[in-house]
Amino acid sequence: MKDGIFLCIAAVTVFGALVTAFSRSIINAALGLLLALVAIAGLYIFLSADFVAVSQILIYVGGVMVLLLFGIMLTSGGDNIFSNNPIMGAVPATLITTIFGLLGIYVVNTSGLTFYQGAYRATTRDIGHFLLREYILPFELVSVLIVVLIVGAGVMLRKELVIVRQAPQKKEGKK
Amino acid sequence: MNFLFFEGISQNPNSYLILAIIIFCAGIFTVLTRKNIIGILLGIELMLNAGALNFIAFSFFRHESADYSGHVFAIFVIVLAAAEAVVALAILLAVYQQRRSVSTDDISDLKG
Amino acid sequence: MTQFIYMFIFAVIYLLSIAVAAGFLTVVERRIAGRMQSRIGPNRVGPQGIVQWIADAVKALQKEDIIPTDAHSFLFKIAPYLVFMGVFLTLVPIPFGAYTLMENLDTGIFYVLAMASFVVIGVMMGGWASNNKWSLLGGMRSAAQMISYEVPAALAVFVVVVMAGTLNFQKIVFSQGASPVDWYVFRNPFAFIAFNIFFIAALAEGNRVPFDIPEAESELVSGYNTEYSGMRFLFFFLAEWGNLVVIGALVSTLFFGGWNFWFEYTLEFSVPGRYPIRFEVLGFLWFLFKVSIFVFIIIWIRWTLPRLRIDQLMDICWKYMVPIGLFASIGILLWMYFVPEKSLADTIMRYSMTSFGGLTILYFFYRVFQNLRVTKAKIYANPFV
Amino acid sequence: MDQMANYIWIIPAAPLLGFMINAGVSFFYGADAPAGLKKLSALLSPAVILVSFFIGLGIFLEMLGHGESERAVSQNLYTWIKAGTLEANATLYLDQLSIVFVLIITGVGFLIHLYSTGYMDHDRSMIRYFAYLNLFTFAMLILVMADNILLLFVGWEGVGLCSYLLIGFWFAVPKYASAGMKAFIVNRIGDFGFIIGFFMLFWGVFHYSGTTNIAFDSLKSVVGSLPGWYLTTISLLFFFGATGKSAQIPLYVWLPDAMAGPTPVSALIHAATMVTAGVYMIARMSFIFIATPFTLTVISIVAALTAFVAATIAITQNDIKKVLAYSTVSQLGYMFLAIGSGAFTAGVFHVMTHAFFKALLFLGAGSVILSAHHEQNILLMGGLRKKIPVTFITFFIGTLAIAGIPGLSGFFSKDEILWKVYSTPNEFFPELPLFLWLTGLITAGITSFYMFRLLFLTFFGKFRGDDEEAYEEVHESPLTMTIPLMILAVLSAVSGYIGLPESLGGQNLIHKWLAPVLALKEEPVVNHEMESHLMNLSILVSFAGAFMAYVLYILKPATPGVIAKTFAPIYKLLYGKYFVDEIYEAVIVAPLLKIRLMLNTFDHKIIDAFVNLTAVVTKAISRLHGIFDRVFVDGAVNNVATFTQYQAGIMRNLQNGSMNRYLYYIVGSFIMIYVFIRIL
Repeated sequence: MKDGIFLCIAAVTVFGALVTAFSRSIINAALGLLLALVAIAGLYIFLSADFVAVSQILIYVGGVMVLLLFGIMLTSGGDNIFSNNPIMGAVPATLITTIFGLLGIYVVNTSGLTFYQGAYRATTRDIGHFLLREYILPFELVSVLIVVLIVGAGVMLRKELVIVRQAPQKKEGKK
Repeated sequence: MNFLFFEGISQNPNSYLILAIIIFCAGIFTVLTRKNIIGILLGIELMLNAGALNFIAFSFFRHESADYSGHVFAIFVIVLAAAEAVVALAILLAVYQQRRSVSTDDISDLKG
Repeated sequence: MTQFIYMFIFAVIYLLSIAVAAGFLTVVERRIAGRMQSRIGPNRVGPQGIVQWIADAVKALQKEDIIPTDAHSFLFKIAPYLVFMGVFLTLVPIPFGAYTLMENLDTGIFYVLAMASFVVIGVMMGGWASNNKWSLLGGMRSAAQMISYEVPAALAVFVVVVMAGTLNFQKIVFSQGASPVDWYVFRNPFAFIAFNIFFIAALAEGNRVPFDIPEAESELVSGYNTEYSGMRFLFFFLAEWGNLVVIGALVSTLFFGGWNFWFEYTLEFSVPGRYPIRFEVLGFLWFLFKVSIFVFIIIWIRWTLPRLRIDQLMDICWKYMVPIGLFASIGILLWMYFVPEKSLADTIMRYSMTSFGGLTILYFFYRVFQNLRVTKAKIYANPFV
Repeated sequence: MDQMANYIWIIPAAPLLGFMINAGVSFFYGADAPAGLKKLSALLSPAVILVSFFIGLGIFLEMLGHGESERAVSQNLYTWIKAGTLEANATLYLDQLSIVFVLIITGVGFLIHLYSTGYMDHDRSMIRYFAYLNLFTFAMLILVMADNILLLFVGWEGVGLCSYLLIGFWFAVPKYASAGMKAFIVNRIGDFGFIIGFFMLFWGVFHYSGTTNIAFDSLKSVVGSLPGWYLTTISLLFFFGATGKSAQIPLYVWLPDAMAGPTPVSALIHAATMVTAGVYMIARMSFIFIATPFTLTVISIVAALTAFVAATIAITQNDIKKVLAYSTVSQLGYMFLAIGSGAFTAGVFHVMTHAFFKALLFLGAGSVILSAHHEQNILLMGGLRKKIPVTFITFFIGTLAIAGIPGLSGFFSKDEILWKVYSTPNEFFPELPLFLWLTGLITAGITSFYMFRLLFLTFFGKFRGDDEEAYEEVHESPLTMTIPLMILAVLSAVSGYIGLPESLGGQNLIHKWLAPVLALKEEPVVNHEMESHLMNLSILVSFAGAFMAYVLYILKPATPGVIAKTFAPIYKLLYGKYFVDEIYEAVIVAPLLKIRLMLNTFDHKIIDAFVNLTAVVTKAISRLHGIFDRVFVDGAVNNVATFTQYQAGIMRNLQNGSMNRYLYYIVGSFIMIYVFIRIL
């Protein structure tokens, strides 16, 4: 049963990832990504990481995906939204991706790491302790980063800073 | 080939690692083939998630007792991914306001 | 395997009850609206029109399922389910009694906040997929509004989490007591501020008046659900009124003691068999009572206050509620540090705030009856007309 | 140390302060200063001089209380120049010689400042005038108080500058302005000798004794190690400098022209103080001059000639100030006569008495000029004694003093000089003292004659002006002008008694006061009987001169014209001032101008040709360079650029601006790194 559910979720993940990779429509790609992200959150639950799973949904679905959808909607005019995500150079990309995948599988097979049987554990409290004890410095740095981010994003999108450049006129043939 | 290392697929670390590789490869393919910058961003998100999945998997399988460093790293990855998405989209919108395009072909002024 | 079957059965029961509750609430709201506007409201179908909602549902199911031309059909179809899913999933960890809950999640309230984001996606998708500029605007506004108001809501929740020391709903309920003195809302001023912020933010997140900008009829026809009809519209509908229940349940659980009813419960009662079934029933009813009070208040607000403008909405969020929320979350830390529980200051503060709250309610009723006396108006308090 | 000696610095500082304030006001307001500021300036400028005078007087009184060798005081202000081992300090130094000059400068200076407040009352640029006057006082004080020869030179040049500024004070009149320039240029000629002199002195002192200290005290002790010929050269050059400043032959020509300035300036600068700077300088460096008998002989001859020539010119002059100017030159000749005989004390004594009576005469002349509405020709005056009695009396006393009438100061100092000249033997020409004495005696007679001529023509007889109205309007000067006259008259009358010669039973106080600091020749000859005889002779000569003047200008006023006609060539020679200016014009100036033209031609023809040739050659060379540049250097540079561009063309493919390409690079290199690390 568990394996079955796992396989379903894994299949959904792979399906979402493949949609992201191969869809010609940017909005479908984004939806594929959304599917993959939610499914990965499900995988996290298999790995006893419910807090991370919830974080994943909160941040990716509630934040990043909304932002990406905003971005798509703001930058895609009219009808071409379904076909403005062209795929080019598929052959070399496939080649490189295949090489990378084979390499990864090779590494997984030859890693020689020892693994233990994992078990479900309540994690929230312990993650809090880790964050505020061992990883307090990166934690604070992330907060600084986010402040910088807020300010930076705000400054970047201020109207008066944006210089609207005239679209280059197509030159008529010289007579 | 020790693909099925432990009993049960859901309890086998390699299944998670292989899944992560697949997601990562999908991400690489997306990144390499897209001309739309948002498409590239989507690929990057996929790759980051593959990495986070690896972190969680190793945290689950590599320790006899509880150790949540992997979780913490996964959270950092998620947060940084969000940050990166925000900055990237801000830049993207600024570029779009200037050039009315988000294709990498049109944003190639920086030539050697 | 049996575990999953049980889970499935529970899920179906939840789904049905939320549908029934939401449908029933539509009738209730229309009745209340009628009373407030000096009219009767639906009263034909069934006694006092109480099964009106069934008639509506049947009508909606029979309608033609229209998908506009040039709409992105897949997204158009999936959007209402996403919205409904977002609302329905939030019910999973909310405890209606000591046992009456789906899953006692360790990440409880955090999970609820996360699931709410599906609503955002769904609303956006629906608005965008309709290929209608009003819908698109509604969806955009809705997304912006919901994401913005998640911040003060999270800050208010932070206050409660700090006081309880856990994210788990059951533990939050246990750490409060049955009597109003033990409720978090009357524990200290910061929690009271947090309650207000959370309530307002929840209204905004649920797109309720005065924050129903995304579906403002006079501006956007009907917002993101303009193009929807029939069954799909019903899902948006269900989600909206289910959201009322969720808001009421969250507020009751977080700030008003949840299902704790007169008795001092401890964690030991949570062991199966140690807990009498009558307590469970009484607690459930008590919880429902609290929820219906808040639902009534929300409906009341809807028919009382005018709608805000979009810029006012954002101003309220970012210029007032977020700073106040930050103030409250820092203040609660200091309070927890300097005023230990059961200390004299803590006790005095609890009792004084509780009595202040009670006196406020009493004063409200006094003013109501005073006004009635002065204006010599008749009160039609009988709901069964 | 004494109390007052700490305040030496105030003596020059006070006039400097006055100068700064006046100059600031003048600079700010120009010629349009408000009347209040003018009054303030007229109050301030004499006051600062008075301060200096009182400080000097205090120091003098303190000096009196000390022994002969302990009277010198000095104050080091700061190190002025420090170059290698040479060190020139700005040190103020006061000894018996300096204090006499300080008192003359500040005392007479104060009176003249006071007089100026009346004399310049109506001038627009009065504040500027006082600024110059204060600056002059400052420079003069620096000159006499200098501790070393360099600082002395600062004062020396400073007074020259002020003299120039004041002669040309009314610079709007071209004649006056050119007179100022003439004074300056002639002085520069003298200064040239002076500069070479003290460069040689430095070098010589350093070369022969190794000393680099240039203070006078130090020089005095090392001068003996210099060879005689070298020292003689130096002293001749110094004397040449002194002839410029003190108006001796051949450089006296500027002094009569200097009368273009305001009359008080003539009194202060060109009679009382600045022109005696040469005397002071030689007296200060008497230790050099006393060691060079040849120079002393030259000085004697030049001085005697100057005295005689100037006196003869003065006979025929009609301008009241010109007469006094030539008289000044003549009297300066007397002073140098004394120096030439090694009688420095007598020279300084005459400086002092001359300062009093010549200042008196000039101021009196100024008073007359002012009274007579700026008329300076004595032939157009006459009979003024009734109109301006105070001026007349004081002028009369001054005339008596300069003429050598017994009992007045001029008599004593002049007779002292004549006796010293007579009694001092000369090493080169044994008869020279006698001739010098005779010249001096005759000059004394002439002096008496022309001074009384001036007096009679001005104050006696009838008014010879154009109309009676002008005569009626003649009036006495204000008190600010007459009080200085009266004070100076008293001083002219009595100051001689501090140098009362021993032959008359006096103490000769001034000699005793100065002797310790001045190098003197061997012990003076004491022969009171001979001295008395000579004195009687000189009295006789003076009275003779005065009588002749009385006869010619009071009794028979027509006679001078007859005499002039009879001896017309001589008269013309004298009236034309021996045509010295014309000779200078012909001998020096005209050749100089011709040389200038020649040099100009030389410049245009020869030097320019050289320059042009150089240019042509340079052009040709640069052509060659250009070809080399274009072919080889540019070729190399261009080849480097082409090569770089070629390489860049290959490398730029790495950066073609396409994001996808970059991503390929990233992933590809990642794979390669991984392969290298994990597999290889």
